[in-house]
Amino acid sequence: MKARVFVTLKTGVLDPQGQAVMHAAASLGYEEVKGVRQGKYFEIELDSVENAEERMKKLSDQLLANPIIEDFRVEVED
Amino acid sequence: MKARVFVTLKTGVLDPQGQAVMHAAASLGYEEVKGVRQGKYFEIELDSVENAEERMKKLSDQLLANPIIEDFRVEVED
Amino acid sequence: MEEPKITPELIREHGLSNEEWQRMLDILGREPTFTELGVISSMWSEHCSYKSSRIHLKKFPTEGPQVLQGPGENAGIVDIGDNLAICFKMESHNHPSYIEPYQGAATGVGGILRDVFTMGARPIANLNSLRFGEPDHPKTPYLLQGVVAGIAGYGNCIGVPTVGGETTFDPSYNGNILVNAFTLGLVRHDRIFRGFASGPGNPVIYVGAKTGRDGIHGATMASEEFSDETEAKRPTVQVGDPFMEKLLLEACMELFEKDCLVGIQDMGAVGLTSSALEMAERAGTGMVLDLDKIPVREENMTAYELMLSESQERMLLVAKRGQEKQVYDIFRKWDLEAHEVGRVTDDGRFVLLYKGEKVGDMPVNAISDQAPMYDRPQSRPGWQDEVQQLDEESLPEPADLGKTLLDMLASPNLSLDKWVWRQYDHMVHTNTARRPGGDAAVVRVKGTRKGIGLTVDCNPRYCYLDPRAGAYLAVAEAARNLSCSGALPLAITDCLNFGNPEKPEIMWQFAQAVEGMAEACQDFGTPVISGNVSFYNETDGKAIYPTPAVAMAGLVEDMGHVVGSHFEHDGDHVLLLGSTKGHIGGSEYLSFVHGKVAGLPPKIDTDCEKRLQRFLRQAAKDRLLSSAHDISDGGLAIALAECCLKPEGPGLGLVVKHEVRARRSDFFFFGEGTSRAIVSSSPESIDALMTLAGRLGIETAHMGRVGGDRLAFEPHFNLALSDMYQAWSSTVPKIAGD
Amino acid sequence: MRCGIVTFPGSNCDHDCLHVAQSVMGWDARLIWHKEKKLPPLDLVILPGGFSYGDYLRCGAIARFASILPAVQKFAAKGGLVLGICNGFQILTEAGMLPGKLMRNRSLRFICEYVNLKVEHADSPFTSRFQGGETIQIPIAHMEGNYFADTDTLKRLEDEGRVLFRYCAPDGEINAAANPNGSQRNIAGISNESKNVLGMMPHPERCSESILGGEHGRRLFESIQSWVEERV
Ligand SMILES: Nc1ncnc2c1ncn2[C@@H]1O[C@H](COP(=O)(O)OP(=O)(O)O)[C@@H](O)[C@H]1O
Ligand SMILES: [Mg+2]
Repeated sequence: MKARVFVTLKTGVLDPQGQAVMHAAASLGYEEVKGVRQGKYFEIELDSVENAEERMKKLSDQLLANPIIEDFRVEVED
Repeated sequence: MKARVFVTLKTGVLDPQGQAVMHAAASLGYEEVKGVRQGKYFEIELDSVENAEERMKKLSDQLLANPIIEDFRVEVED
Repeated sequence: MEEPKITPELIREHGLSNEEWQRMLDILGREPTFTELGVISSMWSEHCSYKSSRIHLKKFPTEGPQVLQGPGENAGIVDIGDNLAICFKMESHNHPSYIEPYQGAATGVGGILRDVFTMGARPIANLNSLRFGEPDHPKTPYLLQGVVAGIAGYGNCIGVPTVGGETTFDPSYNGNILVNAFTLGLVRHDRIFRGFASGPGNPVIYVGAKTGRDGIHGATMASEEFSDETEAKRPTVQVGDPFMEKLLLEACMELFEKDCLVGIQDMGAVGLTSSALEMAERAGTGMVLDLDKIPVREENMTAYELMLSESQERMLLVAKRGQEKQVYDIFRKWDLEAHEVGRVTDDGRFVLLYKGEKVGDMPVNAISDQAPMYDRPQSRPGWQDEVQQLDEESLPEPADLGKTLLDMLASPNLSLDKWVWRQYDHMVHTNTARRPGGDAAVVRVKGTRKGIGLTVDCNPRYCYLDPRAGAYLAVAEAARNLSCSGALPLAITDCLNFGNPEKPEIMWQFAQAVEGMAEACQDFGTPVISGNVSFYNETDGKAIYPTPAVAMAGLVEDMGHVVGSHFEHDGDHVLLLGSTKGHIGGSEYLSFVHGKVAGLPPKIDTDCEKRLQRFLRQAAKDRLLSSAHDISDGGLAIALAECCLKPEGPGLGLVVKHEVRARRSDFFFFGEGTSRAIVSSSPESIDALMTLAGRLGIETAHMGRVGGDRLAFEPHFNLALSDMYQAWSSTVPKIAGD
Repeated sequence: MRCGIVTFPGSNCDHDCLHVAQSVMGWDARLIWHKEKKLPPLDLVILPGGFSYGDYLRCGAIARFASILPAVQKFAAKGGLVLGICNGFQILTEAGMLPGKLMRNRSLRFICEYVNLKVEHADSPFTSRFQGGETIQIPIAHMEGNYFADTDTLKRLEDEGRVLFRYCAPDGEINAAANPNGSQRNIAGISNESKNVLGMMPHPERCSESILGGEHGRRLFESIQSWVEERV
């Protein structure tokens, strides 16, 4: 099994990294770029378990994301 | 328009962050976790342009990923 | 946008008492607008108005020939000669660091840096004082890791060395950690800037990061139901951007070299509100702000939010009309935003315009003149007498003092905290002559022979047992630490961390501590030039130990005089200075080995302490010392161990030839008296050193000669330095979970 | 001896390098703003340490697009000496002037401390004042110093004698315990093929004066000076 977890900053939370990337993109001539938010992306190899999705959600909440400033989304596939 | 870029470490490149996550997951009792690779995830707001996907691929290659150690994948949606 | 109606609930949610509300009505002569309610109530909050503490802080000595700027500005300033001055302040970021340790600590560092460079000073050193809960508390590893990484993340990135601090653990901080951050900067006398909005007509310029809804606090969450926002929870955690602040710092430094600036102030607590109001108030002027001009990061922000946002990395400046272009040019060079958002007026009013409406019109002076000030009731806690009792005889005497010494070395509060400061870049700027791990850090001042000694100290156990004595001793110890390194103490800044001031017992602790600190500052000639008060450090009705942290800066006239705290040369003579009385009350030994926090803190003979300190500085100046280390937490045995052990590994040993002169040997080794130090001196210098000691009336005892790889005090203990180092260096990484 | 030190937004060690160049070495040294497009006549360009662009995205990833970089590349191509220290090393790898990449430290923590380094080759412009095989002490201060390159690259670096510094034990032994950050083969500093470009994680400018507790770094600057002086 495989899980993918996307961790992103909550709306409204300052994202200095995303801003730096946006400015760099603009100065490289990518003027169409209007906003960048940088997040984290985890690819997780799993032994087959029941309620894998639920467990990965719990793991994300506990470990992968900082719930005070971040949201996350989990995808599990067999 | 919106683009999503996923940047992941190439196979064979050591991933200290992913390893740390894996160990932490194990010590929290997530024994099903067999491997973790940590990557980056960008959400990009775009003005509508032609060949957006191509341009975002070029941006990823130039800036968002370092081809020595990283691969990337781009998704563009309207 | 329609502003919400002022209701009794709204008033209460803004933390206003009836009397304060009435006062607000009197000042305005009408009901406030919603924005005005936010502005005035936040200026009258404890955090901004110091309403519970102001009356006490007046007791601090704040003047002296060396003081160029005392409390009242963003940071205080002290002369060091050569047309140079040092500017410093300490500030708490306790609550935010508990909520989100990384960002809380990081933005704490960012905030104190801005307070210093807004004065025109380039930051050259950071310190921090950290208090965590007990090591076994489930949150401690997470908080420790996050706070340290946050301080490192911000300080390292902006490139200011973090050269010292303290890290301790105690159950009293389980629910309320303390994160106190200190910054010291260097400034030329003719380049000191202050937060003045002078000269009606002058432009008010906003520089730095855009404004978001960061950190709009509790009471103000009331606004949520009135806004168009749909998202469920509004983030209030501020995220720091040290890169932005680095650019801001460099741009401001360039600006200070030009002749176009009238006044400048960072946007700290309550952001634009306090910086604008304070600048106008100091200058006796008024100000009009056009809030439509504020650069924003989020959509649909209200005037209320713009005024109260605590987004980081922003400054407000007032330029000379006609010279603005210089400001804009410099900020453009650094790729930063700068916008004229208002102007200085002469009518003493603070006027806020937004979307074609006047959303606020308040009298500047009245808001500060009429700010509430309370002399809150105090009473000595009923338990105070009881905790001061200690039946020393009932304490079992350890069978093996060598083992006790190893245990003590491995105790959370005495063990090596290199795990912490290894994460701080403590060498950038290439000035750090004495790195972390000694009594005081010393940074040189390039272009002169001088250096600055820095230390931060407080023993919260002493302050709990006797707040007045504890605060006094914190100042005395700081001065002793500086003297050991050869620096002359100049002035202090402080962070007064206490519980809920509305409780008479807490208020008593506070008042006592302030008095003790004031007296000590008088005695040691170190005025208070800045500081900060943090109240309400309580969880479930249980307050932290009173923790008045003291950070002191001192002057080293010649960097050639600096003395370190570890033994340096084989064959050097080792002297114990001062008398060892075996005082055990409040000691680390009593707490760690016997599990008791009881008794009274050690007594201090001020005259004797000052003589010792004078001796240490004179001996340093005469180059008679190879090392000097003060004896504090853990007593004589721990101090000896610290002379032998270096942060990077075992150093040089010592076989002590000396007798135990106390009722009990454990009290002798681990008792914590004041006015003591261990020094080492070369065979060529020892006679001169003894002569100097005789002249100043310093009690000395010869302890032996430096050498070997053991620390021995027969027949009590004889330990290999490698074993001691092992014990000493393993604990903090373990607590952190590494 | 003419030395230029590039200031990127977020450079922190530019003034430290300037201090060593001017006050310790007595060189004619100056700062060069990243927005410049040309270099003045120089013998040495230093890309200093710090956090260019906050080290956001990847260390050095944004700085490599600085306007000044093509000029630095041209300078190097003509044989000019380029020294990248810490963030400067990271920028050199991102810009492709040196192979490999500096990854997050194995411990995931920032590390600031003195380390032991083995000087592998004393025949480069940067190391002539050291003995080959000598152990020296220079501080590191970084979060991303974990050197990575593919096997072929590593082999080429070794074969061509381009690994100039390795983390080692006090006795000079190269082992895992002496590796602070997880770098492959304990690599702390490498040069380009023609040996005129050096990237290193340790900070020689931080130990070039006795008052700072170490002077080994100064020998690196002295090596550069004697190399340049021999050539004029
Ligand atoms: N305990 C204290 N001792 C001395 N001065 C203090 C103390 N607490 C606050 N001050 C002074 O009061 C003023 C306001 O402090 P503060 O609100 O923390 O400033 P800022 O808003 O710049 O962070 C400052 O000049 C500060 O130095
Ligand atoms: Mg301030």
